[in-house]
Amino acid sequence: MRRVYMDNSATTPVAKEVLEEMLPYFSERFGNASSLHSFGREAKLGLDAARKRVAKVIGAEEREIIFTSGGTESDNTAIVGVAMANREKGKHIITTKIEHHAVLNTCKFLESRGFEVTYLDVDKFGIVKPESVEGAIRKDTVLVSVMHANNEIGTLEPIGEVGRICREKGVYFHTDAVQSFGKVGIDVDRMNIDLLSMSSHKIYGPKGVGALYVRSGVRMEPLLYGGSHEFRKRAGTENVAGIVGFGKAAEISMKVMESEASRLEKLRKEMVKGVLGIERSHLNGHPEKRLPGNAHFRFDFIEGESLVLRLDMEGIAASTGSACSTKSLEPSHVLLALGLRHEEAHGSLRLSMGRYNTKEDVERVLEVLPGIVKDLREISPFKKGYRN
Amino acid sequence: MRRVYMDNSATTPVAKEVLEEMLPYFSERFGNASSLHSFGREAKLGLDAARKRVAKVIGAEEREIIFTSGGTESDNTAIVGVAMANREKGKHIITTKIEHHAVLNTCKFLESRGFEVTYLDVDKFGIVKPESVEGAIRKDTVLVSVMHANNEIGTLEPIGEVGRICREKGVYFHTDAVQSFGKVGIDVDRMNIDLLSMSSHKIYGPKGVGALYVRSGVRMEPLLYGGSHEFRKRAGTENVAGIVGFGKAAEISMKVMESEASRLEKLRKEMVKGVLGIERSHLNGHPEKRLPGNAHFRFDFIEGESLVLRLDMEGIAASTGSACSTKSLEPSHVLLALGLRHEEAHGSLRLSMGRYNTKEDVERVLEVLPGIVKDLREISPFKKGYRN
Amino acid sequence: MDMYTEKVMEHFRNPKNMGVIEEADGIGKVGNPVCGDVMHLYIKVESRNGKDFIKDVKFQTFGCASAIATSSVITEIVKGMPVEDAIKLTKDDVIKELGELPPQKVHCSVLAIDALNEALYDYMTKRGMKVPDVVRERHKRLSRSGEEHGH
Amino acid sequence: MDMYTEKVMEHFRNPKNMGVIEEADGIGKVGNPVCGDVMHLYIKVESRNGKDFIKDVKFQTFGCASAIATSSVITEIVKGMPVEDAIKLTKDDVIKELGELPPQKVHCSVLAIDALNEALYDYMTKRGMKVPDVVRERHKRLSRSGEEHGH
Ligand SMILES: Cc1ncc(COP(=O)(O)O)c(C=O)c1O
Ligand SMILES: Cc1ncc(COP(=O)(O)O)c(C=O)c1O
Repeated sequence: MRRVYMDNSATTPVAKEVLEEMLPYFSERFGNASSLHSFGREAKLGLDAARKRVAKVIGAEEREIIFTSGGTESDNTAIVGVAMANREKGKHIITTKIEHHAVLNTCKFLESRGFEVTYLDVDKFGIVKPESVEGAIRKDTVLVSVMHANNEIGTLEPIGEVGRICREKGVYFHTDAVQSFGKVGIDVDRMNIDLLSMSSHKIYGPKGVGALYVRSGVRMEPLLYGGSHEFRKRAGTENVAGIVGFGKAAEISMKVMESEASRLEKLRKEMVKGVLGIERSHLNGHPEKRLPGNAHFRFDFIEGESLVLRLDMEGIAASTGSACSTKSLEPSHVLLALGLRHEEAHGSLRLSMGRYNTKEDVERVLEVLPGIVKDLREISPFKKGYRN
Repeated sequence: MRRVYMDNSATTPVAKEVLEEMLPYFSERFGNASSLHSFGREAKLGLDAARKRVAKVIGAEEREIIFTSGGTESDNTAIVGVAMANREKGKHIITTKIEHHAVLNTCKFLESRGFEVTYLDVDKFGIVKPESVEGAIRKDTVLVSVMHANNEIGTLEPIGEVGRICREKGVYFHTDAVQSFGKVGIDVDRMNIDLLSMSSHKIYGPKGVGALYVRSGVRMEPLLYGGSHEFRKRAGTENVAGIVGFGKAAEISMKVMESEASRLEKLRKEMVKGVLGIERSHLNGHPEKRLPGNAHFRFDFIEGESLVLRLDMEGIAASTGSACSTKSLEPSHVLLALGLRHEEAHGSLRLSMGRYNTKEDVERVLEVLPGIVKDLREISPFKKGYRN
Repeated sequence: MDMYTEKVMEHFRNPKNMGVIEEADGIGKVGNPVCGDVMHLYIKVESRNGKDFIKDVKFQTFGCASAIATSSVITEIVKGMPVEDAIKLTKDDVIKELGELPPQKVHCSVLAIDALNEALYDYMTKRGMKVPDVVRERHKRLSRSGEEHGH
Repeated sequence: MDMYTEKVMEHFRNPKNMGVIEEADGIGKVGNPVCGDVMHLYIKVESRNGKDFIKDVKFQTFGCASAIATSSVITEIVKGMPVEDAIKLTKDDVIKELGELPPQKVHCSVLAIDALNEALYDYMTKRGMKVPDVVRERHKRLSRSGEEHGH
């Protein structure tokens, strides 16, 4: 059966060029980048080149890039690191209700340590109002964390404006750009970003690698203690092969960013048009201000997991929202924050398209999806409306 | 020039069989292990198989293995996680003066958070006395952390006895087994170990992957918050390819453990015999109770970095001690803990042999080392003794 | 390990006995769309030699794969079963039939048992029969809180 | 970026002017084995047309690659140089000659300047010459603490 992968927001395959660039670093240029000898120096060269490539995508300096084990570690490091290093100034943090769990659960952890967190509302498209950030900033606010692109519904947040407000108020601004990095233009200076999280496996690089941008001069504690790696901001023997792959993936993403964005937008529009042809289906998120490849729907009277598994039986890989929450019973916190009712939030489907998706993939989904929705509605007790 | 890699304690090349097993997970079985669809399930299968393999090496249950980004993260998670989760019981931790910085600096961090840490002395071979652990345990002690094998001098610690004491006293016992895992037999039950750190890149697996064994029932907070990965003990999309590689590396290590140990011990003895033929050279660490492949020396009147760089000029990769501290000016804390004077501690050389080293490698080192030592002593103002 | 056993997936792929029995003798409706699962169970009962048998059974379910699979499997288990035996079924019978359910999905098997209970209760009270204690107790618990169904 | 520049490695590989001048006019000994670097600098001075020149210079060094390289390079810089110019040298002259030094190794260049200073001080006081302020100050600082040499 022809398989169609439409879950590029969960993760992506490693690009051929990326893997090729990584390969020599496993068994030949395998040295520890901290070692003095030639094996170590070869590894260090790979590390430095990758740092340059990643920095370039967001307009940063090389020494402002810290490599981590992924987006989750980057988020944790930024939030815990800044909160703890600046707790003399205050213990208040501002974020939104639609952040990834790597941000939300880290904030919850800080609440258990005496911090106070404001979770800002979003509108029905999932957009946070910059004025609400402004209104929430207090004297004791040490950090604002607003994501760039939401991982479920794809909505793009006005981080440039949020950044400007934070700079004016003298508060550090972190953005989780795991979903947007390499897909949407970012300039840390123009957008007044102090800390920014990235992850390699969302842009056709290997899993287990990420980076955190930390503007020079930002006060931050490390999360991992040990040797003096990564400018003393993140200890641990560097994952050289992985980092080299991430660097290459970042470079490619930047090169194809514009052409891919317009190509994926076209595919998405086709997908949205086709899916909304199914009765009682709805698009979640903003119709325009969203990641190019993200299409997120809900279907009345049926439940998302069934939908995903039925699509899987047809060889189509999709998701209900974020991969991390697939095994939880809770409906998505993001959909609830949009104002959807629980029963509506249960019927969601995310089709996230990426570099290797084609028009044929979209057509294939549109060919099988209506029948599956119909089938599941057949089994459903709610053919005409929710009632018990 | 023929290159000889003798820095296997710093890191190792990825074994051919390991890389082969990893390859399909980059671009084919690339799914997010948390995803419901077939791509996700394929990844999950790889993850589960690796967990089984790693667990087997130390006699653990699968659910007691948490994959991390490396030894440093494992050490940090164990120490911070247990300390924070049990701080109602007490705020005292016991460790030794010769731990890796991933343990020592994490303990220092906890000191800044109100914990009290006892750093135990070691004897001149680097061995900690079990009685000193027993004597240091107090009512408010929540954790004892004693490494299994020292990364610089290779000394093996009596962790079985330490474990027994901790179990009797009802105190959690963590051991940093990054250097011994897969090289020396470990049984977490027999040795009464509650937490144990491992790292893939020390056993011919990829960098950026490690694991932490956490005995069922041990109270520990996570270090990374986010999705509900790794039994809710470590968030972040799993590095499936890396973990699969680590699993394979663990399996191979177990299979060849005994034969490699005796082969490396032979090489080491040859090396030690040859090197001690150089006048005013000394072996550091215990003559017998040490990692099979670790040979660690010091040479009067010369400095370690010069030695390493001169060996590098001859194509021989070695180190002064731990890779992480190569760029620091401080003499090794381990050597000082043995009772060596600063000037003695500066003249150290670690030759750590591994799976790919041969008799010829040892011979090559013994061919060039005496001349280099002689040369450096020529330049040294201390030809006859230290004086200023 | 896959999340679901092959048996669960089989029932999910090809659910048995789905639909409505228009003139049902008993109907059981449990679950809540807010929680993501709702199950409706319809039974038709027949008496033979003074013994009640479940002659026919159908379901409608809104929910995840395991909710659908447990619905399907409970209909297969009870079809043709004496009512007195059906009363004694527990979630473990459902799980055993499916091989295994992931821990966070065990509540689906409870839901299926609850739906059966409600259909039996409905049938018995409509007929003016004496309702056995176990069925009555379960019914009381379920009607106390429409939202609680075991998780 | 490699830790050391090619120039540093060149001097490390083939250090110039190593050894002892038996009948030196000035000897400078700085550093401390406890800290891992010790430098001994020997100079031979010659007067020509009323001007003092460093005619010959040799070193002995215990230390890392950059300590050895800076020792070698300082001997190259000062060999044949008028004493009045040698006095004015700073660590930046050493670093410039080597291209660059890693931040944690900059102290080695200070060490080399210190050794030169001490050799010049030794030479001047032995000859009963007036010691310029800059040399005297540096000497004072160095003799106050044998262990401090810039890091
Ligand atoms: C918005 C967002 N933040 C953080 C993460 C976590 O990144 P990682 O999976 O690399 O830990 C993800 C993806 O999982 C994400 O989509
Ligand atoms: C004893 C010991 N502990 C911890 C570590 C840290 O492990 P990693 O490099 O995987 O972070 C190392 C090696 O660097 C080590 O030798």
